[in-house]
Amino acid sequence: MQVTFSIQRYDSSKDKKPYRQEFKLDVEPTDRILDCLDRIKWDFEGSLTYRRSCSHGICGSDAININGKNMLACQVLIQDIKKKRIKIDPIPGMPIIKDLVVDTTDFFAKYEVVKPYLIAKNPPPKERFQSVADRALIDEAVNCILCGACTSSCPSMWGNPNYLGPAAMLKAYRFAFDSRDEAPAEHLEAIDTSDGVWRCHTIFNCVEACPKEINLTWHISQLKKKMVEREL
Amino acid sequence: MSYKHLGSRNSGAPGWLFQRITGIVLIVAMVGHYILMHYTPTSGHSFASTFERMQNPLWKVFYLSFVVVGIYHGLNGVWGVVRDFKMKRWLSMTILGAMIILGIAFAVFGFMNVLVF
Amino acid sequence: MNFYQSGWTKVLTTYHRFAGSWAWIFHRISGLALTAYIFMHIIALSNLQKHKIDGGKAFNEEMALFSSPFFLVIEWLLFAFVLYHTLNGIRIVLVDFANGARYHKQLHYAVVTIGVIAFIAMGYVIFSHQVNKTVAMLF
Amino acid sequence: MIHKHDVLIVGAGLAGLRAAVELAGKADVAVLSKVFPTRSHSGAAQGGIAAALGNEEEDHVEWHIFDTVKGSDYLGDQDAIEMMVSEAPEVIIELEHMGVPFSRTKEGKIAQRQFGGHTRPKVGADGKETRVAIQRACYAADRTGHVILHTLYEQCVKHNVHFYSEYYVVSLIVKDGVCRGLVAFDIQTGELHTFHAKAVMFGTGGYGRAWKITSNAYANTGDGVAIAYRAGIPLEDMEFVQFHPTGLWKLGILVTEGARGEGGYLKNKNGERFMKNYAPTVMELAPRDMVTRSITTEILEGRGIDGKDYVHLDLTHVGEATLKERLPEIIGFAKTYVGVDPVKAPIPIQPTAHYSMGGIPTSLFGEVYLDEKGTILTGFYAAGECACISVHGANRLGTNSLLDGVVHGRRTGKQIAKFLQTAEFSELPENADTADRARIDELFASTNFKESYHHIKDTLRDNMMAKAGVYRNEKDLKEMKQIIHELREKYKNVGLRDKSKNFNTELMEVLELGHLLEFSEVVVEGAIARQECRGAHWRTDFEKRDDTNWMKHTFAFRTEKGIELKYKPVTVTKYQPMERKY
Repeated sequence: MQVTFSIQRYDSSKDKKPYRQEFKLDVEPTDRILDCLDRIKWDFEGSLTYRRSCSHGICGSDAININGKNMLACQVLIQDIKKKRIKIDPIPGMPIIKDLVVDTTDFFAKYEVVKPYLIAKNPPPKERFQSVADRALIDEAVNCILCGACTSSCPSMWGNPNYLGPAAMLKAYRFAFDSRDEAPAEHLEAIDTSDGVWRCHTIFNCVEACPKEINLTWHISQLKKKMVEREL
Repeated sequence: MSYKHLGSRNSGAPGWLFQRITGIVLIVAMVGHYILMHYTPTSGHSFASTFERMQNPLWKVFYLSFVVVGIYHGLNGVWGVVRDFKMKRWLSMTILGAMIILGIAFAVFGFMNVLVF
Repeated sequence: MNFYQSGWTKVLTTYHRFAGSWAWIFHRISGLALTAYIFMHIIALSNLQKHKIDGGKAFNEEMALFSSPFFLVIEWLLFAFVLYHTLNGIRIVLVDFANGARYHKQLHYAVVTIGVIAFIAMGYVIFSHQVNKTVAMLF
Repeated sequence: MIHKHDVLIVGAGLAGLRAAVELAGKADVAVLSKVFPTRSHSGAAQGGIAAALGNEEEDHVEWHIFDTVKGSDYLGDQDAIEMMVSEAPEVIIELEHMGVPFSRTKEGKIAQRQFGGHTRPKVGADGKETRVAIQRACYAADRTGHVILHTLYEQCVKHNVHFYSEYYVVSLIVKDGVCRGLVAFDIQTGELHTFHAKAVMFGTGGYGRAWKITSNAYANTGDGVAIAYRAGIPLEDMEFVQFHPTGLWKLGILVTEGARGEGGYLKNKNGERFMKNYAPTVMELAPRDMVTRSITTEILEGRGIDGKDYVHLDLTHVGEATLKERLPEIIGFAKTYVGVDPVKAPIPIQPTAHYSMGGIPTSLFGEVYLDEKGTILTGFYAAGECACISVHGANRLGTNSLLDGVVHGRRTGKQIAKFLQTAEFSELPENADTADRARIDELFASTNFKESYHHIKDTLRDNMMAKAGVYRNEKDLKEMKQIIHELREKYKNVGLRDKSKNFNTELMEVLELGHLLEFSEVVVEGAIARQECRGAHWRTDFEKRDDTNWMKHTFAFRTEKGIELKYKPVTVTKYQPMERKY
C-alpha cells in the first residue's frame, strides 16, 4: 500500500527555517517507520538524517515525533498508524541539529544533576542483599533507555526549558528508592527546586510517550510524597 | 558536571501540599455555599437573609476563611502557571510582589464585606 | 550553528493532546477564570458595605439583576468551571496521594461523565425556578 | 585539531566503560563512541551474565571452566578461560556494588537462571555420570545488558570520565611498532580531529552487520576490527561467527536464550520438540551452535512451520506470571513486531547472526599481538567482542559475552594503568590525518552517484547469509570471495549525495561499508582454509572436527598480495579434546 511521508527538514549549518518534504512510498503494513526512513534515505534523499542503532527499542536513539506523538521509529509499524499520511518531525522542545537529529546536551546535563549513581560506601564482601519486594520498587524505573521522548513531550518543559523533566526525575527515583542507596537525600535535594519536581503538573504526556511503558507520573508522585515527608 | 540552572533551592513542598489541602477545604466550603444559595434561590440571595445569617459569628468565620483560602488557592495557582515559564528573576519577583499586594488588598476588601455587619 | 527550536505555542498546538493534557488545559483555564471570578465576586458584594446607609437596597437591586435569565445562563457556565475544577481537583489529589496515576485515564473519563450529569442537573435546579415562575405567570 | 589524553578508549560498551571506570582518577582517560554511550549494543544483551556464585544451587568455578572449554569446541585457550571464569564471581559482586539492579532470590541474593551449555555433573541411577543444566546466569529480568551498561555509564558520570560522544574513529596512528593515537571525525560538525595518547584501547564490538539476518545494531559494522586490520594488525579466528538460534522471524531481533532457560520449547511444524533428536540430555539448553544447526536442519528438511524458514519457540506452558516477571521485553518484542502474545501463542523464530568470536588477537591482559608468535604492539589494547583472547573458541556460551566484556575491560584497564606508570607520549607523526582527510574530501567532492552504497551493502549481506552462514561449503565460499571482490571494485565509485558536513550519516554509512567489505573477505578466506567442522564453523563438505590438523587459531594478515593466513596452536592445560555430546 502507498503511504505519504511528510518529513520536516532542517540543516542547522545552512537553513534559516525548517521546511517540509514529502515522499510517497510503497510499504508493507508490518514495516517499521525506521525501515521506511532507511528506504527514503537510501533510494531518494541521501541527506535525510536521523539517529538509529539497535532497531528494536532498547538503545533509545531514534525517538521522533510521528503524527504529533513522540515515539521510537523502530517500535512503530505502519499498521499501528491508522493514517495514509504520516507526519514526521524531530522531538519537540530540543534544538534541531539536522532533520530528525536533536541536540541532547541539555537533556543529559539534567540527567547528571540528580547524581545518577548509587551512593553507598563500605561494600560487604558478598553482594548487598535486597529483598524481592525492594527490587520490585525500582523495577519499572531501571527500564529507562534515556531516549528523551518523555522529557520532550512535557508541556512544562516547553514553557520552561530549565525544568529537569521526567527522565531525570525517574533517575532520581531509581536511586532514591533503591534500598541499597545510603543517601537518598542527595538525589532528592537535586530535584527539590523550582525547576525540579514541582514543575510536574501530572499532565501524563510523558506516560503516553514512553516507549518502555513506564508510568513516569506515578514515580514522580512518589517523589513528591517523599519530599513532603522530608520537608514537613 | 552540574547543570547550569539548578533553580532556586527553596523547596516547593509546602506550596504544593497547601494547594491540595486548601483545594479540599474549598470543595467542602463550595458545596455548602452552593446548597445555601440555590436551595432557596429567591430568599437566599436577599439582603434580609444575608443580614440574618451574618449575625451568627460562625457564619462570619466561615466567610472570612472562605475569602482567605480562596484567594490563596487562586493566586498560588496563578503563581504556579507563571513559574512554568522561563523568565528573568526580576520579572518573576515583580509578578509575585504584585500578586501578593493584590491578594492582600482583596482579602481586606473581602473582610470589609463580611465585617460590616 | 544556529540550532532551531519551535516556540512554546507552536509545540503546544501541534503536539497530540491526550486525556491528561486536556485535563491539564481545562484545569488551568477554569482555575484562572475562577481566580478572576473571586475578585469580581468580592467587588460585587461590596454593595453590602452600603447597608448601613441604604438598608440593603443597592444589594437587593443587584441581586435582582443577577436573577435575570441572562445572568442565570452566566451562573450556569460559572458552575461548569467550578464543577470541572472541583472534580479534576479530586482527580489530581487521587493521582498525587492514592494510586491514581495508574488509572489517570479512567479517572478523567469519570470526571467528564460525572461533570456532564451534574451540569445538566444544575441547569434544572437553576432554571426550574425560572420555569415555575413563567408557568405560574401564564396560568 | 589535536587532543591529548593519557588513554583513549574507543567504544562505550561494557568493555570500554569498565576499563574507563578502572582508569578513572588514575589517568586522564577519554572515551570515544560513535553513538551516545548508553546506546551501545551491549545494552541489548538480555539473558544474563555467568558466574559460579552458587546462589541457587551448588556450583564451582571448575564446572564453569569445563563448560566454557567444551562449549568452545576446544578451540578456546584454556589459560584465558581459566582466568576469566575464576574472576567472574568477584567481578559480578563488584558490579552489584556499583549498583546493578540484579533480580533477586527469595533470600535477597543475586538470582540465577539456566542457560544453554551451562551444566553440572549428575550421577544417574545407573551409576553413570551425565551433565544436566545448572542455574548459573545472573540476570535482571531480560535486560541484563541494559542495566549493566547503564550502571557503568553512571559510574563514569560519577568519576567524571571525559566522553567524546558521536565521534567516529577512522584510523589508528601506528608508527615503528608503537600506537600513538587515532584520527576521528566529530559526526556533529564533520571536523576531523587527531587524538594523541600514550595508550589506545578498542572495545568496539562485533561485526554481525555483515549478515542479512542479525541481532546486531546498525552500529555493529566491525569498524574497530577493520581499522586495526588496516593498521597492520592480524585478525584471529574471523571465520567463527555465532548464529543465535532464536531471532524473531525475518527481523533477527534477539529472543534471549533465557526464554529456553525458563523452560521454553522449540517445536517444528509437527509440534515435535525436535531437540530430543540432537541433544537428548539438555534438549533446548544445548550450546548455541548445536541448537542453531538443529533448527536450520529442520527448516532445510522441510519441517519449518508451514514449510517456511522458521520454527516455533513455545512459552505458553511457562505461565503468565513467570513470563511477565522474567521476560517482559520478549513479550513486548513479540507483540510489537510479529503480533504474537507469547503467553498465548508460540513465537516464530529463526537463527540470526549474533556474536563474533574472532577479532583482534590479544594477550591475557588485552595487549594486542602483531603476529602469531606473540609480538606485542606497544600502546594498543583491545577487549570485549572486538578482541579474540580467545575465551570463546569456536562457539561462545550464552552469558559468557557480558562476562568477557566486563572481566577483560577491567583487566585491560588495570594493565593500561600499569603501562602508564612508565609510558611517555611518543611523538605524533606529521600529518597523521592526511590520508583520511583526502579520503573524506574525495567523497565530498564526488559529483556523481554511480554506485549506491546501500545496494552494495545489501548484496554483501544477502550473500554472506546464504554462502557464509550456518552451513558452509567450499563452492559457496569461493563464490562469496568473488562477489566481495566485485563489490570492492564497485565500492571505489561510491559517492555522497549529502554534501553537508553537519551530522552527515551518509558519510558514516559509506565508511562503514568499507569496513564491512574489508573484514568479510577475511571471514571468507579463513572459512575456505579451515577444512573441518568446529563450533560455529560448519562445513558440509567435511564430516567432523579434525583435532590433529586444526587445533589452531587462524591469523589473517593484510599484505600487498592479499590475505595471508598463519596459524597458532591452541593453549591446552587440563582438558583434552573429546567428543562434544549433550
